Amino acid sequence: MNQPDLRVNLAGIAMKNPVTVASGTFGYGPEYADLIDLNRLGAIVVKGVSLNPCPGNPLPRIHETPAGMMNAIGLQNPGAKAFIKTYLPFLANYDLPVIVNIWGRTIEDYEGVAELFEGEPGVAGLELNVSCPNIKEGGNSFGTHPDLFEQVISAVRKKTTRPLLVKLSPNVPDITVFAKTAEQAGADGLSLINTLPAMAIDVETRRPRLANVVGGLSGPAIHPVAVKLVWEAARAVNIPIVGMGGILDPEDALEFIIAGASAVAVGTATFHEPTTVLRIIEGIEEYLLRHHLKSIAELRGTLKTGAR
Amino acid sequence: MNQPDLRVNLAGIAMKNPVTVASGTFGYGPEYADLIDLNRLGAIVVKGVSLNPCPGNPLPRIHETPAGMMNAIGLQNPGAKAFIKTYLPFLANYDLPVIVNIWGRTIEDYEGVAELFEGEPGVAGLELNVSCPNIKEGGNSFGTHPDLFEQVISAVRKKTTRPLLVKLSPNVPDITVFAKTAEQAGADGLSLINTLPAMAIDVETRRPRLANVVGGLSGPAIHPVAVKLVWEAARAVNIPIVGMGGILDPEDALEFIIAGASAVAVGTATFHEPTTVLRIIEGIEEYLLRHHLKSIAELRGTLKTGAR
Amino acid sequence: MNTQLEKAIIIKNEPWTPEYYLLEFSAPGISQKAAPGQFVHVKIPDRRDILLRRPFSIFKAESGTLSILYKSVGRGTRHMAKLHAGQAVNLLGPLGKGFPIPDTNKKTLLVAGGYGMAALYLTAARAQTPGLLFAGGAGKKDILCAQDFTALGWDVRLATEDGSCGTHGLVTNILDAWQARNGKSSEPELFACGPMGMLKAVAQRAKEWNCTAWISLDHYMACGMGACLACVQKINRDGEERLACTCKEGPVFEAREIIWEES
Amino acid sequence: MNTQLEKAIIIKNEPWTPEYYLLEFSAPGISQKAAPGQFVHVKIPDRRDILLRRPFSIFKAESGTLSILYKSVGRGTRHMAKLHAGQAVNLLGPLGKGFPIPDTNKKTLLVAGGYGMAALYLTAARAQTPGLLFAGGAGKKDILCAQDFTALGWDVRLATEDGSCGTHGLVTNILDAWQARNGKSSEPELFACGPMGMLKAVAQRAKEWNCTAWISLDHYMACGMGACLACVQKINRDGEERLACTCKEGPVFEAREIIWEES
Ligand SMILES: Cc1cc2nc3c(=O)[nH]c(=O)nc-3n(C[C@H](O)[C@H](O)[C@H](O)COP(=O)(O)OP(=O)(O)OC[C@H]3O[C@@H](n4cnc5c(N)ncnc54)[C@H](O)[C@@H]3O)c2cc1C
Ligand SMILES: Cc1cc2nc3c(=O)[nH]c(=O)nc-3n(C[C@H](O)[C@H](O)[C@H](O)COP(=O)(O)OP(=O)(O)OC[C@H]3O[C@@H](n4cnc5c(N)ncnc54)[C@H](O)[C@@H]3O)c2cc1C
Ligand SMILES: Cc1cc2nc3c(=O)[nH]c(=O)nc-3n(C[C@H](O)[C@H](O)[C@H](O)COP(=O)(O)O)c2cc1C
Ligand SMILES: Cc1cc2nc3c(=O)[nH]c(=O)nc-3n(C[C@H](O)[C@H](O)[C@H](O)COP(=O)(O)O)c2cc1C
Ligand code: FES
Ligand code: FES
Repeated sequence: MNQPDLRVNLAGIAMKNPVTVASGTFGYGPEYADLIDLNRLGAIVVKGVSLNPCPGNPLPRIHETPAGMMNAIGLQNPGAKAFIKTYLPFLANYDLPVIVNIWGRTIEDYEGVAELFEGEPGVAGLELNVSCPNIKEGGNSFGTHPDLFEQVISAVRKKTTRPLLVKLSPNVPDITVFAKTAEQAGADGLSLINTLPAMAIDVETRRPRLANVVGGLSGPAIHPVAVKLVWEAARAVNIPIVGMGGILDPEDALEFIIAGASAVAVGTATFHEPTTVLRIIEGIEEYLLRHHLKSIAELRGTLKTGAR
Repeated sequence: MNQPDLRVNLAGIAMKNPVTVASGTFGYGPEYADLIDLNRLGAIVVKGVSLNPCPGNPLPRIHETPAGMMNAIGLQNPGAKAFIKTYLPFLANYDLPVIVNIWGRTIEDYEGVAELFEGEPGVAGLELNVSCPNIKEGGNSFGTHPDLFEQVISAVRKKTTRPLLVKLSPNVPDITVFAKTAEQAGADGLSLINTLPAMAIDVETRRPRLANVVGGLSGPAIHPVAVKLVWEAARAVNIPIVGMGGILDPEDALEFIIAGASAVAVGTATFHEPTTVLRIIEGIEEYLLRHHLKSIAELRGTLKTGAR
Repeated sequence: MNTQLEKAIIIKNEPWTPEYYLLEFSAPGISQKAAPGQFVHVKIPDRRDILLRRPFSIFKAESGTLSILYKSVGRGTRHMAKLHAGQAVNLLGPLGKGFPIPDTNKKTLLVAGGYGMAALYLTAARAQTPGLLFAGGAGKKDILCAQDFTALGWDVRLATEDGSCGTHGLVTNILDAWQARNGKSSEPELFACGPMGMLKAVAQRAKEWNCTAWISLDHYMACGMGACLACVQKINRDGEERLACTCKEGPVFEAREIIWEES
Repeated sequence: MNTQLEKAIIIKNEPWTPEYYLLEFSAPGISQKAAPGQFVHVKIPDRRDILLRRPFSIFKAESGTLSILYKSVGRGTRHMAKLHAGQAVNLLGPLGKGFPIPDTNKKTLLVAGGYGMAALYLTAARAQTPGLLFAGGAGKKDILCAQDFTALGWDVRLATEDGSCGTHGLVTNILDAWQARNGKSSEPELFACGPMGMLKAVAQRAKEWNCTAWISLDHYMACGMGACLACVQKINRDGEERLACTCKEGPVFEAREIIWEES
């Protein structure tokens, strides 16, 4: 039988398959390059980059939870210029669309970093991480306040011609409000979900497990939450969606696609098993073959919710 | 050494220890009474009761997830009158405060069920489940819309003299807004968290795992989310809090207490191991002894967040 | 009620057919109380990510030993297949209302598919007089324990869809054939456990033949104790339509009571 | 880089001291490449709720066999203690930059606490000339493998806080004593692995004695590959202050480079 067509055009980013990696879990490219052939990925989403270097949070930065983990890395990164100098040339060696996850603490920060990447041919698209507090607006998160959310997307949209994905925060009562706002503000696609706000305490010392007190929960524990949000968002907008949150097995990725995602990203599972992303690609292909589907597009958004 | 004092006065409800059960996971009392001595519980919170009987959702109603489960029971219950007739006399045989979890689809529903329990001496308190859509207001959930939320609490407050706990939905960007609103509207205490909205798909059939499509995620998977919300709520209000969500081990319960909860409720873990609630009580006592704490009050809200 | 929690020790856990495993426990408490058609709720040991217990019909229960026949189908049963003798497993049971004692004035007909043969074994073992077992499946591999019934002196009739064993066809075909030949001479009482399609077909027969059929239902369960309402079945009992917990009032219901969902 | 994923087969998993276990694998790939002070990142088998791998220093590595000494302290290591010979365990390694080859112009002094003795063994085994091992702990049970060093011809000096073995006191006391007596005659080179307090004390000595100390740090890790930034340590290298991944640029750093956090 013919191999199914795994290709996806994600908001203008040509992916050879629908599988990428979640920002912050795969570094900037070189980290896993000796274990995993990067040419096999549909795309790479690099760790969040900001205009200026950022030292991140004090240690401990991670804590394991049942079927999940919490992190409060604090978006440590070398800054956009160092990223461009150190990592873009490395990534240029691969046949691999590079999606740069960007963030800031003010709208100007976001604009600045988006602008910097305009001149970089090695960048296929931008992913806007809006789960940061706006330090000018009293620390309200860009990702959970509709006004700030709209403003930051509109601002960045004016500064970039690249495909622009907006990464949604799961921490809202109605994801469709944010999905639609992003679409209207000019987003070319959505990524979801980011981590769930969480906390853990060492009861012996009565101290938080993370130096930052609060962190983001990821991993299989949150997968059912992510599937629900992807399904709701996919029905609310006409732009493509990258589904992520807790993918460990191919079935987890397929759930996102059936719920309406065009692509998926593997995050925390890479720490468990670095080859997960490859196993997901293979598993999706095997599934399409077994179900006689000619392309991934034939599977997308085909959830049957009618009477049983 | 002396036994530590485990007693808690929860908004006027005298509990012999800080451990109760989460609504919907322990039935109405008789179900587990042959396996567990109900007299050992700090209180019982019964399955949600509405003014009229409710048939609940079609099957399947549950689905297991990594370190968690989803349910969409649909609040099946025999109605308040049948509950009063069948279960209150049974519960009267025990030295056990009975907290009745109530819900409705309109404000009038809520008022009606609260009023019904006014005449019942066997009821120690009410727990208001606000995670239901208001059918009159276009299906907006009482629990995530501040206005509806305030209205339903104020309305019920007028109808009941009993200690009134309000059970918060986790699905909001800022729990302190709802915690404070509840306090101002007359709540005597808060319960949190309810389940996280979630969804799962059978990729072979491409059907939702639950007939209701969407369900609520519970179990250890959500514990770190719950701890964060309890901690935030506890610092925002002066009324006591019942912490719940994913308790499996005594440490999980202790985290809630250190984060500021006055009591805790064991939910999904009862399905895994029916005696969990007893093991939690014993574990808390053992911890207090080991840490030379004379009472549970000495532990409450003692999280140390200062420099390490 | 005599449900208890018991720390059972595995005596044996081994392949029984190409697809099923026999798991034998030392469980003096539960095995002594077990009645035909009841089940145990098994906590998957060492796997705290697998929160829910798994329900399995009690196959045999005698002199302190309890056994189940299970098929490895998902993450819980796959893990069960790795357990070995000497390990402790926490059981909750016996649970549910099983099959009644067969009416000696009637002809006892057991109808089984899949694990149904295990679920019906104790009914046969404890019946006063042997009856007939009609068992079916897709193929030979689905016939679990015909020899155990034969050893009890029961008349075992088999049917497989691929014809690899017994009559070629559905188990209801051979049941119908029996009825056509013997239905007039003796009133049957049916006891059925198996896939939903088979159960519905048996209930249909009971209606047509105007006889009693006891049907064991298989719904997803969380608590097993009637507390969570995961497993309800709409029934009509004493003229009242209501939802009954399969785990507590079932898994066995009289066919007439069951209000089947359309599907 | 020569890090690989390897399906290692357990040869042996048995108590080594009252608190530590020896876990020996057949792992031809990683064992061949392993250098002193490197570690492996162990996937806990059969426990998908335990997502993160666990880092353990490589104890011995020869002829295809790799071993670690681990203490059962939490849910991962508790599960490891249940593994048995023949089981497969996925290892990621060898990871990190370990200890350099001891400078033969200096006196090689190893300083160990807890699992530090395991982490330092290969340094001793592969050193050109034997040096001294100073090992300490709360009590005798914390002295892991003195005999392995003695067998290599190393001079082993022990100290325990309860005096149950060796000198009564801290390991730094016996180190100081040595230095007071021999510090003038030969320049020491220190290699240390153990609890944070001990490491800081050793770094302090290195500063006072103006000698080189190689310090192996123990931070929580997720990826082990320099990708997640969970494990960073602030260092000053070549005049530049920056955050280095302990898993990749460490776990071993020169004491002078390390910028210790206040605590
Ligand atoms: C009263 C009763 C008696 C049973 N007796 C037997 C028996 O004797 N032998 C046997 O092989 N099987 C029996 N089953 C079915 C058995 O419970 C399931 O095959 C088993 O739970 C599957 O678990 P899993 O983890 O491998 O599958 P998964 O699909 O991973 O399970 C996920 C969840 O779905 C539930 N589930 C999946 N399939 C079923 C099913 N068919 N019925 C109920 N719940 C299910 C599981 O319990 C679990 O909660 C019985 C079921 C019931 C309700
Ligand atoms: C480079 C390195 C080498 C090590 N070598 C050894 C060794 O040879 N022998 C040995 O017994 N131990 C060693 N450790 C410590 C060992 O990794 C931890 O004891 C182990 O991870 C605890 O796992 P757990 O699941 O039992 O504990 P849990 O407390 O349940 O673990 C929860 C999480 O915290 C992490 N964690 C807990 N304690 C530590 C710790 N001390 N250091 C780092 N992470 C921790 C775990 O890895 C896991 O992610 C080493 C640590 C590092 C960083
Ligand atoms: C260690 C770690 C670091 C992360 N860093 C970022 C980041 O820099 N930017 C971002 O948008 N998301 C970041 N995330 C979130 C992930 O990209 C992803 O949205 C989330 O982890 C859910 O997917 P998962 O469950 O598969 O890990 C990070 C997650 C982890 C675990
Ligand atoms: C099967 C099931 C039924 C529930 N029914 C109710 C209910 O009727 N009313 C309510 O307020 N919460 C209900 N809940 C939510 C629980 O009370 C609790 O808030 C939630 O499960 C989190 O706790 P846990 O993780 O310990 O289960 C139900 C939960 C489950 C699993
Ligand atoms: S399984 Fe909980 S009520 Fe039947
Ligand atoms: S553990 Fe991930 S960077 Fe070191």
